[in-house]
Amino acid sequence: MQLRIHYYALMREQAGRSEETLDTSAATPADLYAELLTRYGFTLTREQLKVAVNSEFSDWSQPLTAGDAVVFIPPVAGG
Amino acid sequence: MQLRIHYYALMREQAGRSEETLDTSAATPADLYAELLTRYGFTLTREQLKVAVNSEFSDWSQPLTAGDAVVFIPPVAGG
Amino acid sequence: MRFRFTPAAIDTCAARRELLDLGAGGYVSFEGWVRDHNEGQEVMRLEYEAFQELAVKEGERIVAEALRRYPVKQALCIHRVGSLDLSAMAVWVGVSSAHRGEAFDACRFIIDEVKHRVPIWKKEHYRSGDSGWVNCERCAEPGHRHDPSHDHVHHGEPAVLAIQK
Amino acid sequence: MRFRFTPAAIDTCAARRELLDLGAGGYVSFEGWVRDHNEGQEVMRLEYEAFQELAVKEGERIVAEALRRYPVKQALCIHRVGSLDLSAMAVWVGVSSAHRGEAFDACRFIIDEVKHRVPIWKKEHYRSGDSGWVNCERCAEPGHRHDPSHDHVHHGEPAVLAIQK
Repeated sequence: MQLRIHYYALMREQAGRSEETLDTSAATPADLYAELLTRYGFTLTREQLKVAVNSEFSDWSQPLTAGDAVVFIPPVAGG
Repeated sequence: MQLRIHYYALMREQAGRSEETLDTSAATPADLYAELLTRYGFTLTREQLKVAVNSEFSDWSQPLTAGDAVVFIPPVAGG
Repeated sequence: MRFRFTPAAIDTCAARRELLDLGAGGYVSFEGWVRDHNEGQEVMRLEYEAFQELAVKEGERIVAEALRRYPVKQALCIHRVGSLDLSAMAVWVGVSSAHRGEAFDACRFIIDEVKHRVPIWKKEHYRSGDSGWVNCERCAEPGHRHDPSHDHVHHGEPAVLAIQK
Repeated sequence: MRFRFTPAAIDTCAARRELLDLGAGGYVSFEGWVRDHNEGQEVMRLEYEAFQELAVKEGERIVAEALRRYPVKQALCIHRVGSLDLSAMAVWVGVSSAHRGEAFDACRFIIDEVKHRVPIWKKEHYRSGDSGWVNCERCAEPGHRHDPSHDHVHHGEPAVLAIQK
Protein backbone atom coordinates (compact mmCIF):
# COMPACT_ATOMS: atom_id res chain seq x y z
CA MET A 1 0.00 0.00 0.00
CA GLN A 2 1.24 3.48 -0.87
CA LEU A 3 1.00 6.31 1.67
CA ARG A 4 2.00 9.96 1.46
CA ILE A 5 3.96 11.29 4.45
CA HIS A 6 4.65 14.98 5.20
CA TYR A 7 7.25 16.05 7.75
CA TYR A 8 7.38 19.33 9.66
CA ALA A 9 9.81 21.11 11.98
CA LEU A 10 12.10 18.82 14.01
CA MET A 11 10.80 15.72 12.23
CA ARG A 12 11.45 17.26 8.83
CA GLU A 13 15.02 17.92 9.85
CA GLN A 14 15.53 14.46 11.31
CA ALA A 15 13.94 12.73 8.29
CA GLY A 16 15.96 14.96 5.96
CA ARG A 17 12.91 15.52 3.76
CA SER A 18 9.58 17.32 3.88
CA GLU A 19 7.55 14.63 2.11
CA GLU A 20 7.73 11.20 0.59
CA THR A 21 5.55 8.48 -0.90
CA LEU A 22 6.11 5.18 0.89
CA ASP A 23 5.30 1.55 0.12
CA THR A 24 4.44 0.02 3.44
CA SER A 25 2.55 -2.78 5.13
CA ALA A 26 1.76 -0.58 8.17
CA ALA A 27 -1.94 -1.00 8.99
CA THR A 28 -2.22 1.96 11.37
CA PRO A 29 -0.40 5.25 12.13
CA ALA A 30 1.11 3.50 15.16
CA ASP A 31 2.63 0.79 12.95
CA LEU A 32 3.83 3.40 10.48
CA TYR A 33 5.56 5.45 13.17
CA ALA A 34 7.34 2.36 14.51
CA GLU A 35 8.63 1.67 10.99
CA LEU A 36 9.82 5.27 10.42
CA LEU A 37 11.36 5.53 13.90
CA THR A 38 13.68 2.67 12.97
CA ARG A 39 14.50 4.19 9.60
CA TYR A 40 15.16 7.82 10.65
CA GLY A 41 16.00 7.56 14.36
CA PHE A 42 13.46 10.21 15.41
CA THR A 43 14.14 11.47 18.93
CA LEU A 44 10.46 12.00 19.75
CA THR A 45 8.50 9.10 21.18
CA ARG A 46 5.02 8.36 19.91
CA GLU A 47 3.62 9.62 23.22
CA GLN A 48 4.98 13.09 22.41
CA LEU A 49 3.23 13.22 19.06
CA LYS A 50 -0.24 13.59 17.59
CA VAL A 51 -1.06 12.20 14.20
CA ALA A 52 -3.18 13.55 11.34
CA VAL A 53 -4.61 11.52 8.45
CA ASN A 54 -5.84 13.45 5.42
CA SER A 55 -5.49 16.78 7.28
CA GLU A 56 -7.60 15.79 10.29
CA PHE A 57 -6.48 14.66 13.73
CA SER A 58 -6.67 10.88 13.90
CA ASP A 59 -6.31 7.96 16.32
CA TRP A 60 -3.10 5.98 16.30
CA SER A 61 -5.15 2.83 15.72
CA GLN A 62 -7.29 4.07 12.82
CA PRO A 63 -6.84 1.69 9.83
CA LEU A 64 -4.91 3.31 6.98
CA THR A 65 -5.97 2.94 3.38
CA ALA A 66 -3.99 3.37 0.17
CA GLY A 67 -3.38 6.99 -0.76
CA ASP A 68 -3.83 8.36 2.78
CA ALA A 69 -1.72 11.41 3.66
CA VAL A 70 -0.15 11.05 7.11
CA VAL A 71 1.48 13.74 9.25
CA PHE A 72 3.15 13.17 12.62
CA ILE A 73 2.74 16.30 14.72
CA PRO A 74 5.48 17.20 17.20
CA PRO A 75 4.61 19.36 20.23
CA VAL A 76 3.33 22.66 18.90
CA ALA A 77 4.49 26.18 19.78
CA GLY A 78 2.44 28.81 18.00
CA GLY A 79 2.21 32.44 19.05
CA MET B 1 -13.76 83.37 53.20
CA GLN B 2 -13.48 83.12 49.43
CA LEU B 3 -13.52 79.71 47.71
CA ARG B 4 -13.25 78.75 44.06
CA ILE B 5 -15.79 76.15 42.87
CA HIS B 6 -15.64 74.25 39.58
CA TYR B 7 -18.63 72.32 38.23
CA TYR B 8 -18.58 69.39 35.84
CA ALA B 9 -21.13 67.34 33.87
CA LEU B 10 -24.60 67.13 35.48
CA MET B 11 -23.62 69.54 38.24
CA ARG B 12 -22.34 72.10 35.73
CA GLU B 13 -25.68 71.96 33.95
CA GLN B 14 -27.70 72.19 37.15
CA ALA B 15 -25.59 75.06 38.51
CA GLY B 16 -25.73 76.79 35.13
CA ARG B 17 -22.03 77.61 35.30
CA SER B 18 -18.69 75.88 35.15
CA GLU B 19 -16.98 77.90 37.87
CA GLU B 20 -17.50 80.64 40.40
CA THR B 21 -15.78 82.38 43.29
CA LEU B 22 -17.93 82.28 46.38
CA ASP B 23 -17.95 84.17 49.69
CA THR B 24 -18.99 81.61 52.26
CA SER B 25 -18.84 80.73 55.93
CA ALA B 26 -18.79 76.98 55.13
CA ALA B 27 -16.05 75.40 57.24
CA THR B 28 -15.93 72.06 55.37
CA PRO B 29 -16.88 70.61 51.96
CA ALA B 30 -19.95 69.08 53.67
CA ASP B 31 -21.13 72.53 54.82
CA LEU B 32 -20.40 73.97 51.39
CA TYR B 33 -22.41 71.30 49.59
CA ALA B 34 -25.39 71.85 51.91
CA GLU B 35 -25.25 75.56 51.05
CA LEU B 36 -25.03 74.97 47.28
CA LEU B 37 -27.71 72.26 47.32
CA THR B 38 -30.16 74.85 48.62
CA ARG B 39 -29.06 77.43 46.06
CA TYR B 40 -29.00 75.27 42.90
CA GLY B 41 -31.34 72.39 43.73
CA PHE B 42 -28.81 69.72 42.78
CA THR B 43 -30.48 66.32 42.32
CA LEU B 44 -27.47 64.37 43.58
CA THR B 45 -27.20 63.68 47.30
CA ARG B 46 -23.88 64.11 49.06
CA GLU B 47 -23.66 60.32 49.39
CA GLN B 48 -23.50 60.05 45.59
CA LEU B 49 -20.56 62.42 45.32
CA LYS B 50 -16.88 62.58 46.05
CA VAL B 51 -15.16 65.87 46.72
CA ALA B 52 -11.77 67.24 45.68
CA VAL B 53 -9.93 70.16 47.26
CA ASN B 54 -7.07 71.70 45.28
CA SER B 55 -7.19 68.85 42.74
CA GLU B 56 -6.89 66.02 45.25
CA PHE B 57 -9.59 63.77 46.67
CA SER B 58 -10.57 65.07 50.10
CA ASP B 59 -12.70 64.22 53.12
CA TRP B 60 -16.04 65.93 53.54
CA SER B 61 -14.93 67.10 56.98
CA GLN B 62 -11.54 68.53 56.02
CA PRO B 63 -11.39 72.20 57.14
CA LEU B 64 -11.40 74.59 54.16
CA THR B 65 -9.11 77.58 53.99
CA ALA B 66 -9.39 80.78 51.96
CA GLY B 67 -8.52 80.33 48.30
CA ASP B 68 -9.19 76.59 48.22
CA ALA B 69 -10.52 75.21 44.93
CA VAL B 70 -13.39 72.78 45.49
CA VAL B 71 -14.91 70.30 43.02
CA PHE B 72 -17.88 68.06 43.71
CA ILE B 73 -17.50 64.86 41.72
CA PRO B 74 -20.64 63.11 40.44
CA PRO B 75 -20.51 59.35 39.72
CA VAL B 76 -17.90 58.86 37.01
CA ALA B 77 -18.25 57.04 33.70
CA GLY B 78 -15.00 57.01 31.79
CA GLY B 79 -14.19 54.58 29.01
CA MET C 1 2.95 60.57 31.21
CA ARG C 2 1.32 57.16 31.27
CA PHE C 3 -2.21 58.56 31.37
CA ARG C 4 -3.31 61.42 29.16
CA PHE C 5 -6.23 63.08 27.42
CA THR C 6 -6.64 64.01 23.79
CA PRO C 7 -9.32 66.11 22.08
CA ALA C 8 -8.48 64.44 18.71
CA ALA C 9 -8.65 60.84 17.49
CA ILE C 10 -6.36 58.53 19.49
CA ASP C 11 -3.30 57.55 17.44
CA THR C 12 -2.97 53.91 18.49
CA CYS C 13 0.03 53.27 16.23
CA ALA C 14 2.07 56.00 17.92
CA ALA C 15 0.84 54.91 21.35
CA ARG C 16 1.77 51.28 20.66
CA ARG C 17 5.27 52.32 19.64
CA GLU C 18 5.79 53.76 23.13
CA LEU C 19 5.34 50.23 24.54
CA LEU C 20 7.84 48.41 22.31
CA ASP C 21 10.39 46.57 24.42
CA LEU C 22 12.85 43.93 23.21
CA GLY C 23 12.10 41.88 26.32
CA ALA C 24 8.35 41.89 25.69
CA GLY C 25 6.74 38.79 24.17
CA GLY C 26 3.13 39.83 24.60
CA TYR C 27 1.12 42.98 24.03
CA VAL C 28 -2.54 43.47 24.96
CA SER C 29 -4.61 46.50 24.07
CA PHE C 30 -8.15 47.54 24.89
CA GLU C 31 -10.24 50.06 22.98
CA GLY C 32 -13.56 51.45 24.18
CA TRP C 33 -15.83 52.23 21.21
CA VAL C 34 -19.02 54.33 21.13
CA ARG C 35 -21.84 51.80 20.92
CA ASP C 36 -25.14 52.41 19.13
CA HIS C 37 -27.28 51.53 22.16
CA ASN C 38 -27.40 51.65 25.96
CA GLU C 39 -30.23 50.64 28.27
CA GLY C 40 -32.57 50.12 25.34
CA GLN C 41 -32.00 53.62 23.92
CA GLU C 42 -30.50 54.24 20.49
CA VAL C 43 -27.37 56.32 20.95
CA MET C 44 -26.42 58.89 18.26
CA ARG C 45 -23.28 60.40 19.79
CA LEU C 46 -21.48 60.94 23.10
CA GLU C 47 -19.77 63.78 24.89
CA TYR C 48 -16.90 63.17 27.30
CA GLU C 49 -15.93 65.73 29.90
CA ALA C 50 -13.11 65.39 32.45
CA PHE C 51 -11.78 67.15 35.53
CA GLN C 52 -8.42 66.91 33.86
CA GLU C 53 -6.09 68.08 36.64
CA LEU C 54 -7.29 65.38 39.04
CA ALA C 55 -8.04 62.83 36.31
CA VAL C 56 -4.46 62.81 35.05
CA LYS C 57 -3.14 62.32 38.59
CA GLU C 58 -5.58 59.50 39.31
CA GLY C 59 -4.94 57.89 35.93
CA GLU C 60 -1.18 57.97 36.51
CA ARG C 61 -1.73 56.36 39.93
CA ILE C 62 -3.74 53.56 38.31
CA VAL C 63 -1.06 52.79 35.70
CA ALA C 64 1.65 52.92 38.41
CA GLU C 65 -0.42 50.49 40.51
CA ALA C 66 -0.72 48.13 37.52
CA LEU C 67 3.06 48.23 37.02
CA ARG C 68 3.55 47.39 40.72
CA ARG C 69 0.94 44.61 40.82
CA TYR C 70 1.82 42.82 37.59
CA PRO C 71 5.30 42.06 36.20
CA VAL C 72 4.74 43.95 32.95
CA LYS C 73 7.15 46.06 30.90
CA GLN C 74 5.19 49.15 29.83
CA ALA C 75 1.63 50.47 30.14
CA LEU C 76 -0.21 53.50 28.83
CA CYS C 77 -3.78 54.83 28.75
CA ILE C 78 -5.19 57.60 26.54
CA HIS C 79 -8.73 58.97 26.89
CA ARG C 80 -10.70 61.17 24.49
CA VAL C 81 -12.63 64.25 25.54
CA GLY C 82 -15.23 66.16 23.53
CA SER C 83 -17.92 64.97 21.13
CA LEU C 84 -17.67 61.43 19.72
CA ASP C 85 -19.64 59.78 16.93
CA LEU C 86 -20.68 56.12 16.78
CA SER C 87 -17.75 53.69 16.54
CA ALA C 88 -15.26 56.37 17.63
CA MET C 89 -12.60 55.29 20.10
CA ALA C 90 -13.21 56.77 23.55
CA VAL C 91 -10.31 55.18 25.39
CA TRP C 92 -7.24 53.10 24.64
CA VAL C 93 -5.11 51.02 27.01
CA GLY C 94 -1.94 49.18 26.00
CA VAL C 95 0.35 46.90 27.99
CA SER C 96 3.51 45.02 26.98
CA SER C 97 5.09 42.25 29.05
CA ALA C 98 7.38 39.23 28.85
CA HIS C 99 4.42 36.80 29.19
CA ARG C 100 0.89 37.25 28.00
CA GLY C 101 -1.03 36.42 31.19
CA GLU C 102 0.24 39.49 33.01
CA ALA C 103 -0.44 41.74 30.03
CA PHE C 104 -4.12 40.65 29.96
CA ASP C 105 -4.46 41.09 33.73
CA ALA C 106 -2.79 44.51 33.82
CA CYS C 107 -4.77 45.82 30.84
CA ARG C 108 -8.05 44.74 32.38
CA PHE C 109 -7.07 46.19 35.76
CA ILE C 110 -6.28 49.56 34.19
CA ILE C 111 -9.53 49.90 32.22
CA ASP C 112 -11.65 48.69 35.18
CA GLU C 113 -10.02 51.19 37.54
CA VAL C 114 -10.15 54.05 35.02
CA LYS C 115 -13.88 53.51 34.57
CA HIS C 116 -14.49 53.58 38.32
CA ARG C 117 -12.03 56.06 39.71
CA VAL C 118 -11.08 58.71 37.16
CA PRO C 119 -13.27 61.86 37.10
CA ILE C 120 -14.59 61.57 33.53
CA TRP C 121 -18.24 61.90 32.57
CA LYS C 122 -20.17 60.75 29.56
CA LYS C 123 -23.35 62.28 28.16
CA GLU C 124 -25.33 60.13 25.76
CA HIS C 125 -27.44 61.75 23.04
CA TYR C 126 -30.29 59.51 21.92
CA ARG C 127 -32.18 59.19 18.67
CA SER C 128 -35.30 60.18 20.63
CA GLY C 129 -33.79 63.63 21.22
CA ASP C 130 -33.24 62.94 24.94
CA SER C 131 -29.82 62.94 26.49
CA GLY C 132 -28.42 61.60 29.74
CA TRP C 133 -25.34 61.49 31.93
CA VAL C 134 -24.25 57.88 32.29
CA ASN C 135 -22.74 56.38 35.37
CA CYS C 136 -21.73 53.14 36.95
CA GLU C 137 -24.86 51.55 38.46
CA ARG C 138 -23.41 50.77 41.85
CA CYS C 139 -21.69 54.14 42.15
CA ALA C 140 -25.07 55.80 41.71
CA GLU C 141 -26.66 53.97 44.63
CA PRO C 142 -27.02 56.32 47.59
CA GLY C 143 -24.69 55.20 50.35
CA HIS C 144 -22.25 53.53 47.97
CA ARG C 145 -18.81 54.38 49.27
CA HIS C 146 -16.46 55.81 46.69
CA ASP C 147 -13.51 53.84 47.96
CA PRO C 148 -10.77 54.11 45.33
CA SER C 149 -9.83 50.48 45.99
CA HIS C 150 -13.30 49.02 45.41
CA ASP C 151 -13.18 46.47 42.69
CA HIS C 152 -16.73 45.95 41.58
CA VAL C 153 -17.24 44.72 38.09
CA HIS C 154 -19.85 45.98 35.67
CA HIS C 155 -22.47 43.50 34.61
CA GLY C 156 -24.84 44.57 31.90
CA GLU C 157 -25.39 48.14 30.87
CA PRO C 158 -24.37 51.22 32.78
CA ALA C 159 -27.23 53.15 34.34
CA VAL C 160 -28.27 56.60 33.23
CA LEU C 161 -28.00 59.16 36.00
CA ALA C 162 -30.44 61.73 34.73
CA ILE C 163 -32.44 61.79 31.51
CA GLN C 164 -32.97 65.22 29.97
CA LYS C 165 -35.80 65.91 27.56
CA MET D 1 -11.84 33.02 7.32
CA ARG D 2 -11.43 33.84 10.99
CA PHE D 3 -8.03 32.18 11.25
CA ARG D 4 -5.34 32.67 8.62
CA PHE D 5 -1.63 32.70 7.93
CA THR D 6 0.48 35.37 6.32
CA PRO D 7 4.09 35.27 5.13
CA ALA D 8 4.29 39.10 5.36
CA ALA D 9 3.93 41.55 8.27
CA ILE D 10 0.47 41.38 9.87
CA ASP D 11 -1.61 44.44 8.93
CA THR D 12 -3.36 45.06 12.24
CA CYS D 13 -5.22 48.14 10.97
CA ALA D 14 -6.90 46.17 8.20
CA ALA D 15 -7.58 43.25 10.56
CA ARG D 16 -9.12 45.55 13.16
CA ARG D 17 -11.45 47.04 10.54
CA GLU D 18 -12.92 43.57 9.98
CA LEU D 19 -14.09 43.60 13.60
CA LEU D 20 -15.86 46.97 13.58
CA ASP D 21 -19.48 46.59 14.70
CA LEU D 22 -21.85 49.39 15.67
CA GLY D 23 -23.06 47.27 18.58
CA ALA D 24 -19.55 46.76 19.95
CA GLY D 25 -18.42 48.85 22.91
CA GLY D 26 -15.17 47.04 23.61
CA TYR D 27 -12.29 45.73 21.55
CA VAL D 28 -9.37 43.67 22.87
CA SER D 29 -6.35 42.66 20.85
CA PHE D 30 -3.34 40.52 21.60
CA GLU D 31 -0.01 40.59 19.76
CA GLY D 32 2.76 38.05 20.23
CA TRP D 33 6.18 39.68 19.70
CA VAL D 34 9.55 38.01 19.17
CA ARG D 35 11.36 38.36 22.47
CA ASP D 36 15.13 38.73 22.82
CA HIS D 37 15.49 35.84 25.25
CA ASN D 38 14.08 32.44 26.19
CA GLU D 39 15.29 29.99 28.84
CA GLY D 40 18.37 32.11 29.49
CA GLN D 41 19.46 32.13 25.84
CA GLU D 42 19.77 35.30 23.78
CA VAL D 43 17.44 34.98 20.79
CA MET D 44 18.45 36.59 17.46
CA ARG D 45 15.52 35.55 15.24
CA LEU D 46 12.75 32.97 14.90
CA GLU D 47 11.34 30.75 12.18
CA TYR D 48 7.69 29.70 12.16
CA GLU D 49 6.50 26.70 10.20
CA ALA D 50 2.90 25.43 10.03
CA PHE D 51 0.98 22.43 8.76
CA GLN D 52 -1.33 24.94 7.15
CA GLU D 53 -4.16 22.72 5.90
CA LEU D 54 -4.86 21.36 9.38
CA ALA D 55 -3.81 24.52 11.21
CA VAL D 56 -6.40 26.65 9.42
CA LYS D 57 -9.16 24.14 10.24
CA GLU D 58 -8.13 23.93 13.90
CA GLY D 59 -7.74 27.71 14.15
CA GLU D 60 -11.21 28.24 12.68
CA ARG D 61 -12.61 25.74 15.20
CA ILE D 62 -10.98 27.68 18.05
CA VAL D 63 -12.46 31.01 16.94
CA ALA D 64 -15.86 29.38 16.43
CA GLU D 65 -15.64 27.93 19.96
CA ALA D 66 -14.80 31.38 21.35
CA LEU D 67 -17.84 32.85 19.57
CA ARG D 68 -20.04 30.10 21.07
CA ARG D 69 -18.61 30.36 24.61
CA TYR D 70 -18.55 34.14 24.95
CA PRO D 71 -21.20 36.64 23.81
CA VAL D 72 -18.83 38.57 21.55
CA LYS D 73 -19.46 40.20 18.17
CA GLN D 74 -16.45 39.37 16.01
CA ALA D 75 -13.13 37.56 16.41
CA LEU D 76 -10.13 36.98 14.18
CA CYS D 77 -6.64 35.49 14.46
CA ILE D 78 -3.72 35.93 12.04
CA HIS D 79 -0.41 34.07 12.39
CA ARG D 80 2.91 34.74 10.65
CA VAL D 81 5.02 32.04 9.03
CA GLY D 82 8.64 32.31 7.89
CA SER D 83 11.62 34.11 9.40
CA LEU D 84 10.97 36.82 12.03
CA ASP D 85 13.38 39.33 13.55
CA LEU D 86 13.30 40.59 17.13
CA SER D 87 10.17 42.63 18.00
CA ALA D 88 8.33 41.32 14.92
CA MET D 89 4.70 40.35 15.42
CA ALA D 90 4.23 36.58 15.28
CA VAL D 91 0.50 36.43 15.97
CA TRP D 92 -2.44 38.79 16.31
CA VAL D 93 -5.85 38.16 17.89
CA GLY D 94 -8.70 40.69 17.90
CA VAL D 95 -12.15 40.50 19.49
CA SER D 96 -15.00 43.02 19.56
CA SER D 97 -18.01 42.75 21.87
CA ALA D 98 -20.76 44.77 23.50
CA HIS D 99 -19.07 44.58 26.91
CA ARG D 100 -15.38 44.44 27.66
CA GLY D 101 -15.26 41.45 30.02
CA GLU D 102 -16.23 39.00 27.31
CA ALA D 103 -13.77 40.52 24.84
CA PHE D 104 -10.88 39.97 27.29
CA ASP D 105 -12.00 36.40 28.03
CA ALA D 106 -12.52 35.45 24.39
CA CYS D 107 -9.20 36.97 23.27
CA ARG D 108 -7.31 35.11 25.97
CA PHE D 109 -9.14 31.86 25.19
CA ILE D 110 -8.20 32.12 21.52
CA ILE D 111 -4.49 32.78 22.04
CA ASP D 112 -4.22 30.07 24.73
CA GLU D 113 -5.89 27.48 22.50
CA VAL D 114 -3.93 28.51 19.40
CA LYS D 115 -0.66 28.05 21.27
CA HIS D 116 -1.66 24.58 22.45
CA ARG D 117 -3.67 23.08 19.62
CA VAL D 118 -2.69 24.55 16.27
CA PRO D 119 0.13 22.73 14.41
CA ILE D 120 2.65 25.58 14.27
CA TRP D 121 6.31 25.22 15.23
CA LYS D 122 8.90 27.76 16.22
CA LYS D 123 12.65 27.47 15.82
CA GLU D 124 14.76 29.86 17.87
CA HIS D 125 18.16 30.97 16.61
CA TYR D 126 20.46 32.01 19.45
CA ARG D 127 23.36 34.43 19.65
CA SER D 128 25.53 31.42 20.59
CA GLY D 129 24.96 29.99 17.12
CA ASP D 130 22.76 27.17 18.45
CA SER D 131 19.15 26.80 17.47
CA GLY D 132 16.23 24.89 18.90
CA TRP D 133 12.62 23.91 18.31
CA VAL D 134 10.51 25.32 21.11
CA ASN D 135 7.51 23.67 22.62
CA CYS D 136 5.09 23.85 25.46
CA GLU D 137 6.74 22.25 28.51
CA ARG D 138 3.90 19.98 29.47
CA CYS D 139 3.24 18.89 25.92
CA ALA D 140 6.84 17.65 25.71
CA GLU D 141 6.50 15.37 28.73
CA PRO D 142 6.29 11.75 27.61
CA GLY D 143 2.83 10.42 28.34
CA HIS D 144 1.19 13.87 28.18
CA ARG D 145 -2.08 13.33 26.35
CA HIS D 146 -2.69 15.72 23.48
CA ASP D 147 -6.32 16.18 24.30
CA PRO D 148 -7.53 19.17 22.25
CA SER D 149 -9.67 20.30 25.21
CA HIS D 150 -6.85 20.37 27.77
CA ASP D 151 -6.59 23.77 29.30
CA HIS D 152 -3.20 23.96 30.92
CA VAL D 153 -1.69 27.37 31.30
CA HIS D 154 1.92 28.27 30.65
CA HIS D 155 3.91 29.46 33.59
CA GLY D 156 7.39 30.73 32.91
CA GLU D 157 9.31 30.09 29.75
CA PRO D 158 8.52 27.50 27.12
CA ALA D 159 10.91 24.57 27.01
CA VAL D 160 13.24 23.87 24.13
CA LEU D 161 12.58 20.51 22.51
CA ALA D 162 15.96 19.91 20.91
CA ILE D 163 19.03 22.12 20.85
CA GLN D 164 21.10 21.95 17.68
CA LYS D 165 24.74 23.00 17.60
